[in-house]
Amino acid sequence: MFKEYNPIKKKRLQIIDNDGKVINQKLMPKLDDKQLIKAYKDMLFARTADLMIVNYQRQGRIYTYPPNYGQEAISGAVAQIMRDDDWLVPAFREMGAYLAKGASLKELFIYFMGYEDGSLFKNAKNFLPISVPISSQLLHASGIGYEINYNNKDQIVYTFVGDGGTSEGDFHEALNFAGVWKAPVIFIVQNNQYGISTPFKMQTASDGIAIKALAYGIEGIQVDGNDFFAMYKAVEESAKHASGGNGPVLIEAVTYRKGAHTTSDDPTKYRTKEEEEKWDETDPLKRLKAYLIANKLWSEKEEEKIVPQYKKEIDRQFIEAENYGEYALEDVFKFMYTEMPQDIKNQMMEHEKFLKWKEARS
Amino acid sequence: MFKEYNPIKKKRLQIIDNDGKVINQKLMPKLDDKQLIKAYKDMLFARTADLMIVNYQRQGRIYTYPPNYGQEAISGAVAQIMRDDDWLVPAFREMGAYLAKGASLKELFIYFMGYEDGSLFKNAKNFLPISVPISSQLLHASGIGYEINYNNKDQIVYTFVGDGGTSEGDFHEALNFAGVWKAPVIFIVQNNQYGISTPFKMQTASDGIAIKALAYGIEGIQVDGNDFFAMYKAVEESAKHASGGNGPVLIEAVTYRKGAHTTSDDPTKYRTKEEEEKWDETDPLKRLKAYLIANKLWSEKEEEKIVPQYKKEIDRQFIEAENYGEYALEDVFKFMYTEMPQDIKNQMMEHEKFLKWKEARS
Amino acid sequence: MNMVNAINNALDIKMAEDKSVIVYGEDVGVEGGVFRVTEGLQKKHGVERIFDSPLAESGLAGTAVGMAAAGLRPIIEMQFSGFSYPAFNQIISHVSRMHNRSRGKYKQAIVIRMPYGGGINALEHHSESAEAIWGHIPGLKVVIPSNPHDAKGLLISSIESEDPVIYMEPKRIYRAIKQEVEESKFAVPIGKAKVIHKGEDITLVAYGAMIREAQKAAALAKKEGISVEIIDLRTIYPIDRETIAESIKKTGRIITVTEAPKAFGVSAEISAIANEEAFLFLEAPPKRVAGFDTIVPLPKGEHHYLQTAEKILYEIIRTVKY
Amino acid sequence: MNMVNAINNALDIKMAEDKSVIVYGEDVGVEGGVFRVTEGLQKKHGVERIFDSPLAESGLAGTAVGMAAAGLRPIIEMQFSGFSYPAFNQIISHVSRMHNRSRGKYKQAIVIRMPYGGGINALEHHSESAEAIWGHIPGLKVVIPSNPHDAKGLLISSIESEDPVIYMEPKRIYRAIKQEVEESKFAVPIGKAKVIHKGEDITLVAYGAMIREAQKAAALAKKEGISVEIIDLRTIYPIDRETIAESIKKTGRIITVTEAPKAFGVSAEISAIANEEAFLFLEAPPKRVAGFDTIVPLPKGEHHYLQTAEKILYEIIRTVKY
Ligand SMILES: Cc1ncc(C[n+]2csc(CCOP(=O)(O)OP(=O)(O)O)c2C)c(N)n1
Ligand SMILES: Cc1ncc(C[n+]2csc(CCOP(=O)(O)OP(=O)(O)O)c2C)c(N)n1
Ligand SMILES: [Mg+2]
Ligand SMILES: [Mg+2]
Repeated sequence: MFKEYNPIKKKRLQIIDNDGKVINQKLMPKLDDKQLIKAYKDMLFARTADLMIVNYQRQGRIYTYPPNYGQEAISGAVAQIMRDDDWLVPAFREMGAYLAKGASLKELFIYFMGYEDGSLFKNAKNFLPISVPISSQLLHASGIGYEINYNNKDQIVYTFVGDGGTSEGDFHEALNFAGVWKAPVIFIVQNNQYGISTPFKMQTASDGIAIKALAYGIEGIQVDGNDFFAMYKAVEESAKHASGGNGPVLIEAVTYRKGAHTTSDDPTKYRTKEEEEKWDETDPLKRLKAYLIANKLWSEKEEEKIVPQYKKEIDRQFIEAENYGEYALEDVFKFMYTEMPQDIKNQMMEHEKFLKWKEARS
Repeated sequence: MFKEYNPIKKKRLQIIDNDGKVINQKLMPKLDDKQLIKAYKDMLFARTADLMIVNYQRQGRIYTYPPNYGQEAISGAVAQIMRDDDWLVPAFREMGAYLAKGASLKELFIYFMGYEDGSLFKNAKNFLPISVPISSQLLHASGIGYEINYNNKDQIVYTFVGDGGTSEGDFHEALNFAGVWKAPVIFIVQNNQYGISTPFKMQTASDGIAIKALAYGIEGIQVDGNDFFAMYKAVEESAKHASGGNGPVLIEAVTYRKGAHTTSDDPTKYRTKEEEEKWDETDPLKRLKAYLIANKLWSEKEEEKIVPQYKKEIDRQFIEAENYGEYALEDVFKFMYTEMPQDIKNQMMEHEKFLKWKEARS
Repeated sequence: MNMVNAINNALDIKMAEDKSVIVYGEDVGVEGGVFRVTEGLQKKHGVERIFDSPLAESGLAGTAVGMAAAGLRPIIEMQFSGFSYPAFNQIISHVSRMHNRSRGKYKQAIVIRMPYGGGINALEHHSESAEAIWGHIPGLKVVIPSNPHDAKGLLISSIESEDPVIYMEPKRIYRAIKQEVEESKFAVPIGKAKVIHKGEDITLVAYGAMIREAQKAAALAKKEGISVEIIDLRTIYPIDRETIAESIKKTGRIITVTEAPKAFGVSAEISAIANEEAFLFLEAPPKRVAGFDTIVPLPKGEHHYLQTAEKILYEIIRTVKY
Repeated sequence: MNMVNAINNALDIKMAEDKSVIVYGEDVGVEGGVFRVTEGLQKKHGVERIFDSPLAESGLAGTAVGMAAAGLRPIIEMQFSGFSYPAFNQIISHVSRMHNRSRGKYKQAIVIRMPYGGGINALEHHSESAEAIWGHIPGLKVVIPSNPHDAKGLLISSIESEDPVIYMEPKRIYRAIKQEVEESKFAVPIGKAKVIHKGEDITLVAYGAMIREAQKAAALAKKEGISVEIIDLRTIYPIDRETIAESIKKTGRIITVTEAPKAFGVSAEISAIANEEAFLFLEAPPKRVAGFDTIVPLPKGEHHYLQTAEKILYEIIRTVKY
């Protein structure tokens, strides 16, 4: 498949069309009904949560949040393939993958409510915290890939970055190191057409992102990122490739950020309604749903029944997070080092003295 | 030509063979006899100087120096094409280009003897100082390229980097910015097979460096960097391309560092005699000389006559540099800012007080 | 004008006046920057002169080095100071050095703007205060305004400086303070601190968003019968030793307030200056009211970290009683 | 052993003992590093465990973050401290933060080795001393040995540290000092300074290559009848306030010697500590014998810049006479 879709051929892997019809039967991944329904439900759950979080944010109940709206098929595909032991090295816009890794919504809420504790992900194995400095996480993935080879482990690293992120030097260094080390890393670029307000054409003069794989002697493939089946196929093949000791893969998932960059952003400033509407036709949930309905695996009724259940569950976890409680002074200091140096202990104690003084005064 | 040598075709531009015979008449650049002789003399002068500097260094008369030995055709070609107004943004291993730009050997000696003054290059227009942090200079070239476009100037930027340097993030960012900006920059990678002791295959898994151009949507070409004619042709076409508003070009000049990395390096630690001998056959001066002799443009006799003259001239400049004189205390401070802040003035004055005290004591 | 308006206004004036001034950075063009500081400027001055760059901070700084060498006066924006670090090598190796390296041949009339500091309930890396690091790098000037007037005047000076300036913007007070600010051009000199509140008993040195806290602390202290002098540092480097020294000679006591980590920070430098310039006048140890030597906590923990008027008051009282 | 041997020996011991220890960097493999510090180790421990990396410092530090999260103990080499800056973002944003960010889930048992400092007649960027910058970054430990024994013991401690350590090697004295050093494993604790010379009249705090100068200065001072106490700081962060304070309480006078720029540097921190811990004992202003706030000159001008025993003596005399 990597040969067929070698980026110099300028082909994009697509399996279903905008109406959910299969247009590439040959590459259609083999998924049974249960798997398909699960995948759709995962995506639906992620979207439901995502839209609710934006609302919570408007209500002032949570801080800045980067919506995933419109990009769910990418994480949705990874979610079906990624194993417990595999690593997930996130950027910040792939919630579906976090949930698949074992993170709870509650933890994510706690994180976006402003507690480091929300990065603990108690039940998630091999899942690094959200990484804010763009592209920097990709090198962590390459390093983990080295460790996997070094210890002959059967693991893969999944890592994410945006189209904007491909401009950073760390993108280059990460893919280059992984290439030289034949590290089992799948680099997934969510090309959602914008880095905040900056359109893709101002990020790079190259023809898409998949082609950048050639600079590192690794496989690359451009995929319709709003086509669940295409994403599934690409991730599945990439995982085989990487597991087989053949080194990293760069997947360009072409998608669209239907929402704002974050809850502090206003996309009407820099893009048109027409553009948004054009992309709406490619919506990943819409397409997978159409496929499922056509194949009698899903119905509007089922959806109407399940969404309120999701909402309830999401709200329950949100309220639990809201009751997470005080941020203890000690939590500022406790994890700076494995053992607190005396100096830091003293700073904490001095601050406690001040707090006592303050209390006594009031 | 860029189409014909598109890096995905894995072709290397070559015009003469190791014996100086033309093997690619079609692309043979049009140079008249005078030009050809000048080019060879430039390269011969550079090599003569280079070998002498290594000797000076052994005599303890100059500090660390990075020899150009074996790579002279690359700078030699640029030297014939680069115009007065063009910019040269150097790394540190392209002496022939510096001299062409108007730098004097004396200045270079002063620099390598340990004076910043050696970077002043009084008669060289648009020539940045040598840049030590690998790859960082490439971004300066892209920025200058923006300025050229911004002010509608008829200029080109020539910039150099090594094969090792292509691994740095700044390489990526520089080519990407230049691509987006359609900046008239010629990025010349001297792929001399090593970054200090690190062989090229450990730098990147890609098939050569020219192919990396595809990641930036710019033209790239792999050239036999020890073939003066091929280098000339590549630079000539690149200059046309860049001047024409078509954006940057990446030239991979395949060459070999015949000498040590610097005078502090010992290449026998990490490469074999056989390898060195194999590459000796491709020596750029040898090949151009064979061509010239075959075409009756040069003779051993002329060479025997001229080399001693060169040596004398080089030595004269070297001795002048050796007499450059004291490094005044003020020179440490004077150029930190356009005007010296009071604090820095005070530090200088305090130090002068100490020096007086010291003198009084002794 | 608030500080956002003032900065926008200074950029506008200099762009109108000097074609060599250009502005670029992530999202500064169409959008006008994530804090809207450059809003409207692209419409007015054109996309060649103010534009979005690829997402790459080293690229921003590195290309500015080249532009400045070629005679432009680039103003680049780091979206947050916490994201300026990929540019660190370009700044320390070239922005600060090209002039010295080329013995004055190539100027680096570059302004690097960056919002900094905490208190806005932001994600990780969005609340940093790394001014001491920039201050420690020879060849840079480092400027931090505390109010709209100074923001404008200092930015004008920074753009007109032939040497590179790190211009740090206390984003917490971007819109918090409104002042009458002259619409026409004026400059506030780099390198001069300002006594913004006269007092007798103790000196507070602060800058940026901490000025507000210092002022509140001074008001609280007044109620306790303590007369506080406040110095707005305005420039981190070259630091104004004279103004600091003079004040200590009067008050005998000094506290530096900064939201940056304490160790090896700005407050240490001021303690050292106090010793060097006014040792015999010191009646109590120079005090550092600074951030902990920890990472700025995420929003729910940030109140522990931020310096408050009360914390300053506490240290004022302790220092005066010493 | 000289310092190069001592470092090599420490690496060798830990590599033999612990398979999770791996070493990589530019030219550290076949060549054994440009200073031959890792010479012979690849032959002994194999190319999987010690190898050349691509020429990319951010890549070095960034991959180490991942390796350490996955349980390895990477030791990376920055060829010169002046080339560590491309890695700055990875170090300040991740190496120093991953442990805190993940609430202790992911350790960062990383050692970043880097030769630093002047005095070797090198090209630009090869003579930097930026320890104050690392010291200012919460989450890092910063270590600088001054002799082979400490180099070995501190490196053992650094490799065994569960937290990241910036291990700076004063390259000027790589081969200048020979000592008997135990072949077997021993540790010198991080965070403990050492009084290496007892004295009564004045305290010199120094580290790295400046210890030699301090010792010479102490000898010169002795001839003038001044008894000097020398503290080898050994750790920049967490800094040993107690040892410094105790010494000042005895001598009443303190000078810090560092080759780094003065402003916002290590010597400022020590002045601040002197104030905070021993104000009432100070008989003269804490003094900074530091580099100028300039770029380290190229070799022909470096003698102006480097701190010498005589310069220290000069300041000792001035401080004692104060
Ligand atoms: C190093 C760095 N620079 C700048 C930022 C600010 N920032 C946050 S998200 C973003 C745009 C990212 O665009 P892209 O990579 O396309 O990802 P997307 O947000 O579209 O998913 C920017 C500039 C940052 N987080 N890190
Ligand atoms: C950022 C940076 N890292 C490391 C070095 C040390 N160093 C100097 S030259 C060199 C190798 C350069 O190799 P290459 O780019 O192939 O150029 P060449 O020396 O072969 O011409 C290295 C690692 C440096 N100067 N700058
Ligand atoms: Mg994007
Ligand atoms: Mg090379």
